[in-house]
Amino acid sequence: MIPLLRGHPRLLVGAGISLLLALAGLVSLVWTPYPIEQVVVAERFLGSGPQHWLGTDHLGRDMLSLIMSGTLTSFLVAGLAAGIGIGIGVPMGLAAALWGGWVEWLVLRVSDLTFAFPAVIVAILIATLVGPGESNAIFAIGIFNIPVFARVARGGALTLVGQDYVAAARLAGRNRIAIAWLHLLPNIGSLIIVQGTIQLSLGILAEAGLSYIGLGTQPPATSLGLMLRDAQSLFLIHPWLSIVPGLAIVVIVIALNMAGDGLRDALDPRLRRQELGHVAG
Amino acid sequence: MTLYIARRFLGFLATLLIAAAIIFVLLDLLPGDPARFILGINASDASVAALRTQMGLDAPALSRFLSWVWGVARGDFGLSSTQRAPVSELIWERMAVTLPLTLFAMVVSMLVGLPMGIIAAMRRGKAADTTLMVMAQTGVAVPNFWFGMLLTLIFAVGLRWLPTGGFTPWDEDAGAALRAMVLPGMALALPQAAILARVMRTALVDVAEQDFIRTARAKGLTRDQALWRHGVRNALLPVLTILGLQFAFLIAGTIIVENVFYLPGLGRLIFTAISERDLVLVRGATLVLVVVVSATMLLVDLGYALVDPRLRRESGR
Amino acid sequence: MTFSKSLAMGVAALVLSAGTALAQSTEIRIGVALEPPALDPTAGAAEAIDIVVYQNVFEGLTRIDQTGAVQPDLAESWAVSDDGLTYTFKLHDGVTFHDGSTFDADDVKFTFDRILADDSVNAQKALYAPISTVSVIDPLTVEMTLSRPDGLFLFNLGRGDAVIVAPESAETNATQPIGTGPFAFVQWNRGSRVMLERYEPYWGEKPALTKATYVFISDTATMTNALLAGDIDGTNNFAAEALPVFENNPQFKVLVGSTEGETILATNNKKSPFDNLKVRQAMAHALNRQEIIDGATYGYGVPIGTHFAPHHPYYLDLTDTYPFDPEAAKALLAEAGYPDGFSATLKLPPVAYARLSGQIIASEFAKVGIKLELINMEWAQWLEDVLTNKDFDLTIVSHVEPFDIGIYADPNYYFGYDNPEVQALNEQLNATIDDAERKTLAQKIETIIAKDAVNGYLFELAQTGVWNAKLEGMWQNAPIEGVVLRDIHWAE
Amino acid sequence: MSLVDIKDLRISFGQVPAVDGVSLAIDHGDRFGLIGESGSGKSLTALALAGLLPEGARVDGQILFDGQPLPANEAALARLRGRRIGMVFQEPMTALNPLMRVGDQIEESVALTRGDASAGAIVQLLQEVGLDPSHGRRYPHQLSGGQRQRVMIAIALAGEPDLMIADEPTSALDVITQRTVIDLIDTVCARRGMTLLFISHDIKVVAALCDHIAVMQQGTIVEKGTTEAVLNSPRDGYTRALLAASKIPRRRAAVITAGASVLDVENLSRVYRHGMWGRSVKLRAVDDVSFSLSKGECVALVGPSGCGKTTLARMLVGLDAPSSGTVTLDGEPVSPAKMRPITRAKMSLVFQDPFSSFDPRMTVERSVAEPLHLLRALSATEKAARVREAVEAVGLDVAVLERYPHEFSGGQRQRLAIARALVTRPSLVVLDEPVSALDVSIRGEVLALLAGLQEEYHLTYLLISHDLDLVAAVADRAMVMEAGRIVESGRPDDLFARPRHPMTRALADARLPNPA
Repeated sequence: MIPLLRGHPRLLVGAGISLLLALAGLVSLVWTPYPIEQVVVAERFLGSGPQHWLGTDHLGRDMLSLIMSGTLTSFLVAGLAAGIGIGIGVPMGLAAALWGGWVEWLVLRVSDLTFAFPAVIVAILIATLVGPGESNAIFAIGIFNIPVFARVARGGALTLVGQDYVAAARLAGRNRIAIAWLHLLPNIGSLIIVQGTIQLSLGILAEAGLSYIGLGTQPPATSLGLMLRDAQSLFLIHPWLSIVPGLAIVVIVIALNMAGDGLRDALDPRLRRQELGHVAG
Repeated sequence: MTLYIARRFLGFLATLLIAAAIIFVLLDLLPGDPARFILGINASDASVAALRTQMGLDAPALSRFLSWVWGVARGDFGLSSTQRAPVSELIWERMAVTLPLTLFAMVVSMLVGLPMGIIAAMRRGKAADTTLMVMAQTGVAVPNFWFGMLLTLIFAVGLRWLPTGGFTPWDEDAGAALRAMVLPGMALALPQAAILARVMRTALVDVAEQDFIRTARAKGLTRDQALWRHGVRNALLPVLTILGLQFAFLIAGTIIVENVFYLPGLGRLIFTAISERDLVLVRGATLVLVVVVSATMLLVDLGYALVDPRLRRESGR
Repeated sequence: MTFSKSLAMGVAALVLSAGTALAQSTEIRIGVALEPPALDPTAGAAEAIDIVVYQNVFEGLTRIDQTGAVQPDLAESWAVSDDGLTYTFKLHDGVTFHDGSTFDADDVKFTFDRILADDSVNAQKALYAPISTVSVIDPLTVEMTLSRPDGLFLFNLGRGDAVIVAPESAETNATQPIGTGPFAFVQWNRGSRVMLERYEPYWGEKPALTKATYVFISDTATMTNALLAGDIDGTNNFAAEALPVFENNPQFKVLVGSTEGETILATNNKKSPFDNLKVRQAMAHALNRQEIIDGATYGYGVPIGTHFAPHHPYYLDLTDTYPFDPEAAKALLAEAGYPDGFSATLKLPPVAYARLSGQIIASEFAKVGIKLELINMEWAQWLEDVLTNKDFDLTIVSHVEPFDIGIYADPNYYFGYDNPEVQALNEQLNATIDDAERKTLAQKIETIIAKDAVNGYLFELAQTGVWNAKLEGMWQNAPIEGVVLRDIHWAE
Repeated sequence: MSLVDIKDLRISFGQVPAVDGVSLAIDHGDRFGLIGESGSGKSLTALALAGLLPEGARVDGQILFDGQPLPANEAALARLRGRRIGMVFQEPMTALNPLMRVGDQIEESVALTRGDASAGAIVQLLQEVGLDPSHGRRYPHQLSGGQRQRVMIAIALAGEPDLMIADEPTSALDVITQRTVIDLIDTVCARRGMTLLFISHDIKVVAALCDHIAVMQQGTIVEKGTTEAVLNSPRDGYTRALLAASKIPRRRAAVITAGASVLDVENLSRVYRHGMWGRSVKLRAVDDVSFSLSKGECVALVGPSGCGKTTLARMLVGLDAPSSGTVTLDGEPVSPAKMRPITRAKMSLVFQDPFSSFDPRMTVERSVAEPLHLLRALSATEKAARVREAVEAVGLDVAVLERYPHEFSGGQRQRLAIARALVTRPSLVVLDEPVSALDVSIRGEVLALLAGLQEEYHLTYLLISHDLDLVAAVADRAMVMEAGRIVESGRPDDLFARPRHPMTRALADARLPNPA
């Protein structure tokens, strides 16, 4: 991996910041400066100071702890949603590329269907079925990720299905599933990772959107989106309360996108050369 | 070509039918009884039951689904239980806000995003490229309800150029209605413009390496002329697919922006209708939304075939 | 704090310098958080309906004034028989509905027959159950006989649920409200606004305003901007957390008043461990009312010790029955057999005061060992779980119906309190007319339900209105649901 | 004073010099050939002359065009390119704008140089390059490779250039189209008296067209001179090796054990259907083909591109299912669906493009061992032994097994492909254009390897190729295919000496004379 990083500053910076923030989130599982459920109304709206580096929120909770655990929830929601997208979308895409015909027609219709249901509508429907919460946001955003990964996987696989080594594998008696697992998946892996970082950043924004209309993470848990919503009405009185989570979201999303772009450049040349192949001369 | 259209249209209809079934089943499972919601805390169980039968909520599910679908085919979405008005009328009222808003946002995002992408690609690696792409990166990263708030504070509260929100119907005062579109439209357009700029740039950079660009330069065109005359049109193909997806993002985004600018849009209609358990209204509105998004994607696919002659003759996938 | 203060001032200054748009002297635009599902107050319980139409579009035989007292309205005067069972109402002459049809005794009979019918969808049907007959003596006289004396009868006739409707327009009132009030309905752009205009041939004293528009804005930050930008002239109930923006702003005036909303930590008395009195007493000791008020409503709200509105003459201050004392709470829990506490669920409806106080209470209870799991719900789901199925441990809700202590006499009401002594006292209270006697009875009930700690009595929901400084005539308190436009006018 | 005068040209990317001190001069009306293998820098030199080098290339030395140095600013350089130089590139499939009608692309070139873009000019250009005016309305994807290359030439001629640069214009075409395009360039340059710079890795093509030749190796010119001088008395060692490699050694006639037929094909055909129910168009890719191969034989399948030889090959190895007819190997049926692994292990296919026949993410060992998946009976150690044996049989060191495909040259990869084909010890090996993607110098080694393996393991080869010299040298028997049917078969020397079927005659006529 190291040569990969050296050549691409954007990847280094992007991945670095994202990992750092994700780490801060993970730490919050074990330790946060103050427990986030601890409400001390008397100490609310404190500016940044020795005890509370980032001050306190409208319920007196420590902002730094909230940001840490909020970052964790945002990453968790976006990560699992991307996981759903990959887990279901990629096999669909590969099946579409390998079997073609009505399988492909079905996969395309299913992805049209999932696109047609904007994530927010799905979130609203599920929220009323199961009740709002992280799991609801994960599921709603996850559904929206499925067609994205299906398209990427199908696109990538289509260019590879025509390659001779796939024909050679069929000649060696490999069935379609073995070919998908042994030959197609490893070769579209980098495409999936790059798309993964992008969907991760979109997932964090989507979670913020869902929290804004009250369907994402629910108190006492917190997420960056929820913090932003709670602070929105106090914008003119305590702007600090919405600037901190807002900036956190912007920094994470930019970092993830930079990591995604850097990864695409780092992996792309190798991907492009072997993909096209070229005749001597 | 007709084969291509026929296959895609068939797919479109199939998607709608399945979508209708999913919407119906999902909503039927919703907990919470619409009648209880209307009559509130102290109403007696008897009057709640009376209202339920009045609204026909006790008939078997399948017959309700079939009658609903048959009604929708005839344009009759049924009567909204909470608002006693035909659902189609309610939806049309709200569509008069959501559709123009989404189109306004699409146009703005194209006018801003595409040129940004083209210039960045033309000046690849130079200062203009990096600055534009940094702007695009931040544009994507800012949550649109936060950006909406900022826009309101500056242009509505501060400078008083535009209203903070609300909507006067088109027939009453088209000027005011248009002004009510500007800020929400901008808030919606920003992230989409940023995405468009990035996609356009990548597409144009890829196209610039194609052989036919080198042929164009060999004909006597400079690098920029070759890119402009031959590159841009070819780069529009991948951009076109993103436009189809963006419409789905935009429709979803409007629900959030409608809250920030208190617009009577389709999204909020669905949102309030669900919390009031107005199943008939939710079903109709969600289906309309699904139809609009699918129709756009169908149009984009057909547009794709129009732009790319290679798809025209064979039966495309 | 300094940075934020200056920002708020800065924005306010901006507003000043931009010069307030010259508000039309006889028009008003009022911001409201919730849009009504429909506009017929006799066929729906939502408070949002009354806010738009009560005493503006529709009128009842009597009406409730700013102090909560009963005033004559369509009924000019009335006579009550000695046994309190027969009421004869003298109706105003020359009154017309907005569609021009005349108002007379037949309309009154139609209205109450409709409320009492079997298939009636009136939300408060139970309140009017005592009415046995409604008979038309002559076009301007109506006689009603009760099955039993009812101390609140005249008050209940003044509620939104009992406004007089005409047979011709009753069915379409939900979308085309036709009443006798000073303002006629113009149009309703769903999701956006409702427009009313002055009804010129109004029988009573003509209001100052000629045009009133209710604008529906659910987001607090947006409401703040709309007020600052002058897109709306005021709002009857503004989120407390954002008040500082307007408190020291000469452009605006903040009206702080009380409502009939007793905010309680409703406890499921039929479910263990809440059926154990000691557990309920422990919980009462664990509640720090002042911290909840500061945190949830930013200090606006009056602590209450029982289920009664403080501004009401019958109110008894019982807040010190179980003062805030975590140690006592722990001791009581130990006595009750829960030395290391227990865990329970707290179901919260989608309103700010409930969601915020829920988090504060969870934190307070955690200190005495009671571990609460917060479950946030939509209204419809809350109604079904808590109201219909009684499937809950604890919940937080504000009962905004006026004078509703009677719910503690109903054993199958959602918090499941069954005390024969209270049921008897309540029976007696309803049957007495004499004010002094009613006061002592009411206070007896208040004391018992306080001692029994049936629910955690938190605070009386305050009403914090924000209006343009030049507006006058708005109600300070909210003894009944509604925003009455009758007395509102621009200062100059 | 020469038209083109390049003095000490140096082109480098970063520190790596791709062209290192090239000097050459081309006089007016001269036909100059530039020969070299891939990576020799010949294309870069041409691109530098036209100012079309990719970004990031550092150029030193001097290029004079008609006595003047190439203008620095882009606009002036573009005008010069348009008016004075015409270029034709190698890959016809991607050289034209897919979204524009070819007529419009020609018109753009005419308008740029002569100002008026009259319809007549375009029709005249189309006819000059042997295309029908109606082709002008078509899109690139509606034309064959050969037709597209003609459009490219029309575009190059539009500006009536003084110099025509042709960079490998025919290497992507099949032999018949190749010959027609070469003849076209020859007549056009003669008629217009244009100077020609022709770049190729194929000596026969350059010899047929050019008066002067320069040979490039690793970025430098190793030999320059008239065509006769360079071909008949090459001074430089590399040139001599190149010339020797282009003559394919004749193989000894195979000893055929009579009667034992390995593969039997009866009335095989494959039909593709286009369009919806009613108006479907039937395309008969393979039309009622029957033949059989006996053990140890090397049979060639020859024909122009699009004649169905690859479709036939895929059916023979059971990759595609035939519409009708049967294929049997040693008596066992062959078809993608019902075919026992043992039968499949008895045959294998070597692909044309060495770069796309190996999974980049798999080590050489796993790729070569993959066909052993068919022989479940073998134990792991037996399989490992087989893999080593196969790799050594193709003359490679066992150490290659741990490395990845992208670390090998084209020639080495083709050897590994052959090793993979042998690992299951098949009786029939189908070779689909095995050497056409390789540099001339390596072709000889690979062919020699194939011949050796055939003898050692009594393999039967079915060789698919459009290179008649290769077929004549290597194959015992050749079958000529046209539009899905086998039109003629027999010993290659007899076929090409006395062709009976018009297609065989066309193939024979398209052969370029062997230099010296």
